[in-house]
Amino acid sequence: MNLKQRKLVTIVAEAALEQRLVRDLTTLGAKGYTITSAHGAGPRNQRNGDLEGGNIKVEIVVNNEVMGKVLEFLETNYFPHYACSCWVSAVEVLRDERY
Amino acid sequence: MNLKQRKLVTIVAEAALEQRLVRDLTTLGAKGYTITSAHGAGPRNQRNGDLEGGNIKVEIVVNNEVMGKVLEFLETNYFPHYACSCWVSAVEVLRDERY
Amino acid sequence: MNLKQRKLVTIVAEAALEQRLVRDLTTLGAKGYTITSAHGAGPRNQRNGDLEGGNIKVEIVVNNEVMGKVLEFLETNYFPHYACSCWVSAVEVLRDERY
Amino acid sequence: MLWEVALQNLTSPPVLAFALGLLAVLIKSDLRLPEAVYQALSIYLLLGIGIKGGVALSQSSFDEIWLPIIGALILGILTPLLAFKGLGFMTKLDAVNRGAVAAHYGSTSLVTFTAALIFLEAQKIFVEGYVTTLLAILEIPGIIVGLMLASKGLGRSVNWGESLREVLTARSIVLLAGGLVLGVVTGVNGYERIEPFFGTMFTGVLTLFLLEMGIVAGRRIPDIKSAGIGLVGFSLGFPLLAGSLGVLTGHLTGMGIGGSAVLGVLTASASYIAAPAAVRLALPEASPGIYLTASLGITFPFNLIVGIPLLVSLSGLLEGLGL
Amino acid sequence: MLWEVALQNLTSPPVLAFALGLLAVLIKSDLRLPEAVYQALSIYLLLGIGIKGGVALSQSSFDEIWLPIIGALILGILTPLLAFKGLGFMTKLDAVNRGAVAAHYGSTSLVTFTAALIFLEAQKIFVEGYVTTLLAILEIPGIIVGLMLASKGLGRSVNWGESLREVLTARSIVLLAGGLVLGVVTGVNGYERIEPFFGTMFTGVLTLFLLEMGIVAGRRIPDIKSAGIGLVGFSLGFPLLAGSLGVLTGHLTGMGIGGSAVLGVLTASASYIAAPAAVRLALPEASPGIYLTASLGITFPFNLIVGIPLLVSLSGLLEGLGL
Amino acid sequence: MLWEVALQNLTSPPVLAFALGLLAVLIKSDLRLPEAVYQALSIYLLLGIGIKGGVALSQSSFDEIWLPIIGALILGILTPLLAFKGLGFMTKLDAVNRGAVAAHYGSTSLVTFTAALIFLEAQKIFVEGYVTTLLAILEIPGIIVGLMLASKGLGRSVNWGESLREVLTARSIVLLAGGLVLGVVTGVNGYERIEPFFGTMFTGVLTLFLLEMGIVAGRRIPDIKSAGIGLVGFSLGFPLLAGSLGVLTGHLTGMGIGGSAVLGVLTASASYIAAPAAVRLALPEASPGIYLTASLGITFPFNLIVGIPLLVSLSGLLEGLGL
Ligand SMILES: Nc1ncnc2c1ncn2[C@@H]1O[C@H](COP(=O)(O)O)[C@@H](O)[C@H]1O
Ligand SMILES: Nc1ncnc2c1ncn2[C@@H]1O[C@H](COP(=O)(O)O)[C@@H](O)[C@H]1O
Ligand SMILES: Nc1ncnc2c1ncn2[C@@H]1O[C@H](COP(=O)(O)O)[C@@H](O)[C@H]1O
Ligand code: NA
Ligand code: NA
Ligand code: NA
Repeated sequence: MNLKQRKLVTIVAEAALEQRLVRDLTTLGAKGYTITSAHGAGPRNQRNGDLEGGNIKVEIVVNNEVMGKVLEFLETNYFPHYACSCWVSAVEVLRDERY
Repeated sequence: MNLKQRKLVTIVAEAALEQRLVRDLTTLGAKGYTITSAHGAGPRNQRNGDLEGGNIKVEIVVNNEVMGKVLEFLETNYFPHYACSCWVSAVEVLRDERY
Repeated sequence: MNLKQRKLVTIVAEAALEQRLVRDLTTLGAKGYTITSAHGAGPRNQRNGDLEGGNIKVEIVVNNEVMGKVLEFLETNYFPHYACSCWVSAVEVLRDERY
Repeated sequence: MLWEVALQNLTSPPVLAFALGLLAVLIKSDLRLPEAVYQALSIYLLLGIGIKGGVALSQSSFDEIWLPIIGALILGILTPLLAFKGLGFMTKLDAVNRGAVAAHYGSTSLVTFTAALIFLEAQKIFVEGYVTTLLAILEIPGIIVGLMLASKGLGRSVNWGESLREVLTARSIVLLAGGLVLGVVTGVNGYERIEPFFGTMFTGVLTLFLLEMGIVAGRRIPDIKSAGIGLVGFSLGFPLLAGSLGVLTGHLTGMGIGGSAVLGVLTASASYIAAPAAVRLALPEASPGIYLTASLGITFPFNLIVGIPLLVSLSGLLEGLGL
Repeated sequence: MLWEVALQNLTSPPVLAFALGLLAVLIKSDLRLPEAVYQALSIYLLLGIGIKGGVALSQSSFDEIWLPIIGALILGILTPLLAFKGLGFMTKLDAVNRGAVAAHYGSTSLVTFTAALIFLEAQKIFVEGYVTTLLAILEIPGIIVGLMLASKGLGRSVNWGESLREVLTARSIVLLAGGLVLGVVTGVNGYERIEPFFGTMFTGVLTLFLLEMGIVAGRRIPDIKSAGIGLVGFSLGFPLLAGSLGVLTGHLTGMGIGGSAVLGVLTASASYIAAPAAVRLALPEASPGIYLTASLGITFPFNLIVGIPLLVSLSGLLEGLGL
Repeated sequence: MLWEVALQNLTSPPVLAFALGLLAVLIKSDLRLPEAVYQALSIYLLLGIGIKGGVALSQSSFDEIWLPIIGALILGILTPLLAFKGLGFMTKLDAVNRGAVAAHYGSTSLVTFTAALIFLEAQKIFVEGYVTTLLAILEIPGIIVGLMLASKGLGRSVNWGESLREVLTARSIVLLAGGLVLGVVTGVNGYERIEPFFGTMFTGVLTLFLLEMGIVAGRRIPDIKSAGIGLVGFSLGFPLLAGSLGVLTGHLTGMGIGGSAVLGVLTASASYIAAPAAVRLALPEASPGIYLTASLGITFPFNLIVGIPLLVSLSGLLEGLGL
């Protein structure tokens, strides 16, 4: 089997941000994304979510370059203002041209 | 603590495939699976999902052998026809006899 | 970019345990958690879930020490009695003071 | 006559929807109500039943209800004790599992109760409004007695405070008891405004709910085989025994045909919402494969189809005897 | 007169809600019904339509329905064959995709059917109760014929057993057929209790559902451009052709203005619930971008707005001709 | 008399359900409506209110509504300005947070509005049908004014085009405005068919919704302590001030007791659906812990229980004064 290395970036954020986040991630080079509804709490925990649909968990499988851009972008545009968590892990994929 | 190495295979596919996918994965040797509802987009993005429940995200923790079989099976039977993403990561478990 | 190593602990358990599990994880030192609704099956598969909301998937990003405590705690208090799966993977985070 | 009555029950939309759900499982259809909708329907049913009971209660005098309430309390303690004993005779289950099952039969099933009300209404038999109060009263003691019986078989000590808190603050109890108080406070006038939603729609919503219950019960069928003949016998026989006791108690405490029949059905029915949740949390050592199969897989459909018409007939009979 | 009728259709709440849904997509609003609610509404609609049809069927005599049933069966086989041929003329699609589209037009659209019923009711035109039976009958054969036509273009053999099982146990079929049986068994008396829920609420719930359908259809609009002029022409022309055939069949098999018009609408309408699910599973090689765009993106709104009033008028005309 | 009226409000099912929700949080119950159901209920309420308003509007003449509309527009701009100033006096909040709060009080609360309608209906006080138009008109300007006030305190420039688009295409606005248009177009005749769903069911559905609102508001209670006495004072005092202004405006623009009272309630109420969503996106620097606690945790229950009966009484008083 011919598995290739990629990064899985997981972003948990307020559901109201969905449209924006998807637009931004796509612009930054993510070729796809998967979203699930979630709820939770964190150290900041100053949220609006109760009324507007809790959190979303966005997962993107990307290469290192896009990962770098995404993290940088989040650091500037999301982390300071929004309830937002993010972590990265190493994954392997077949069909690497898709990711 | 006695942690053992396993693989986490994540499959995102059209929700209509749930019954089939579960059956196939079980047959191939997965001892369990966890499913969450999801939606998303990808490079193929030629989907039916709007009407029939979006995507599902299926996660299975398996050993290397089962992982190999699952990936091969997906490559033959799912990737060519269905909106379907898949990635693999390394995980550790207690109670390895369960996975 | 300044990425730090953390552990992502994923716990799949009966939905009825949500309140308890969140309380326990927080007590053990998790600074945050993310929960999604899930369903599934496993080798034990002796569940109540049909009527009371299926499973939940709880994800916590923690340091090694908290991970150790959480796994130990699960081993004593959850694994023997409840339908409950758990796996751990390595992740990287920015803003490590949050996790 | 009894046959006619039973047939009318069998061909009512809720019972037929239950059968449709069973069938859907048998033919391996992927039909399922979404989890969120199932939750919403139970909230609707619990709150609605509670409110209607409260409104009826606000119309009742203390004189007529104190005896039935005491009767219900006694039944709530007696039923799980009887079930625990009965299981000792009929099955080889250990004390923990016997206690768990007893908790279920000591508590009640909202849907069975509702089906009985609809059945009696179709028969044009009057039912005392305060029966919902009895439902609420019977909901909890049985669970606690069952847990206590089970705890004797445990090798560990039980955190009773925590368990009690969990039982008393469970969704179903809050909705039922809260609805009761809401109904009492708002009274007939306030209820009028929400009657179209909580009253007129009720049977229709219940039909949808029973479709899902049929699916859930259907998934339990494979477990019945492994349950053992003793447990199956218990799940069929105990409802009739306990139910008769309930009907008798109803008549002895001054209730009419309808009210006594409902008290019988309440006693006969086994919980599958409040009790499983409580037992699962407080008594994880007990096997859901046992208590859910008995209460939901066997007793629930049995009562829906056989138990209700039988207990109504018995109630008529006892009334005829001048009780 | 036709214009008046069309206007009344256009300004009915369900059609307006559909337009609102389209608009919401156009202005890029994030409005969407949650998935679980969409599922619940379709379950409600399918079961409700089934039950009502069953109740009406229980009032019909075999004499009046056997001819229309045979007519429907013939239409169910003929329509996909015609569609397959027509697509061969009008588009460059391969056999697999033509078969897939044919499966959709061979089957029917529940919501279009319902909109027609509501339209006719508003026009105070009598509709034979057993038309829902015809809906149920027309649901499946067209899909199977379509799949068979497509399979000729496949390089692989098809697992017919599995595919048939999936078609027959699909949620929508179980609910529709199950509802029919439930309605027949429970009859007018049983239905009375659930009429407020499944009957009185119906148009309101449909309005909400069509809001979502508008959103879903709206998201298909970009695909229409890439569909090609041939497919667009087919999606607009075929419903009128097949619909006229359906109206004619209705009159020839002895149905009145209303029933014939409904049969016409059924034939004209293309499935977007049962057929896509079946085709997706049995025929993954076919492109949803083609069959869903045609059936849901073009034919569905076209029928809702133009097809229904036109076919009703045609039915009136044919009746006038003494057919 | 005022007391009697207040009591009737307090014992109405929706208000009691709100209290039950609060209580459920206090006793740490896990009761919660599923997210999807909460969404569905708000869609139902928004669309239903919109449609009913539209139908009523289609019955109104331009002569009677142009003055109230201008009055509402003025209130929509004035209220957030007043709130911004008032917060400057009473709290130590920075301009960003003051602007955010002002946006909430400048906009309106659908549920408070609805509760007022139900209250007035129970009092048999006539309400002009076009008040829903006023609701829709008051929904947006206040948010924009609030955002503009806040932007002066920001260290960055604001993307106004994007923000405006987000405000105007938000779910709640699309449903409310879309519903209004739908109602106007379909008129009394079309509405008749969906009245059982959107009309008769309304109070019942609202009761369920307020149960959830009680839970959500209850979870805000801990935040009230940290809000500071100034903010609490504002959240209690401002609704009365702004509400009185609204009632006065109503009478001055020619509305009756009912309509003026509703305009007062609209002005008194603070948004917790449209405004938070908009503010969160356009003004992430503002703290939801401040604006949601004020609008949802304090002002909402205050209006529900105290504000509505008070403003209705005031309106009666002003009418008595010949205004
Ligand atoms: N340590 C963590 N592990 C998993 N999820 C987290 C963690 N911290 C925060 N989250 C998620 O991120 C969301 C935002 O966190 P916060 O910005 O701290 O409110 C929370 O609601 C959680 O869902
Ligand atoms: N790069 C990606 N990262 C995360 N999820 C993806 C990615 N690409 C595709 N997906 C998911 O896989 C599904 C199928 O992709 P596709 O076959 O390209 O339509 C999409 O709907 C997404 O949910
Ligand atoms: N190998 C596995 N991979 C993924 N999820 C699993 C696995 N085994 C069990 N699970 C999840 O854990 C839950 C509890 O498992 P069990 O205790 O075996 O009933 C199941 O319902 C699944 O959701
Ligand atoms: Na009982
Ligand atoms: Na057709
Ligand atoms: Na206001």
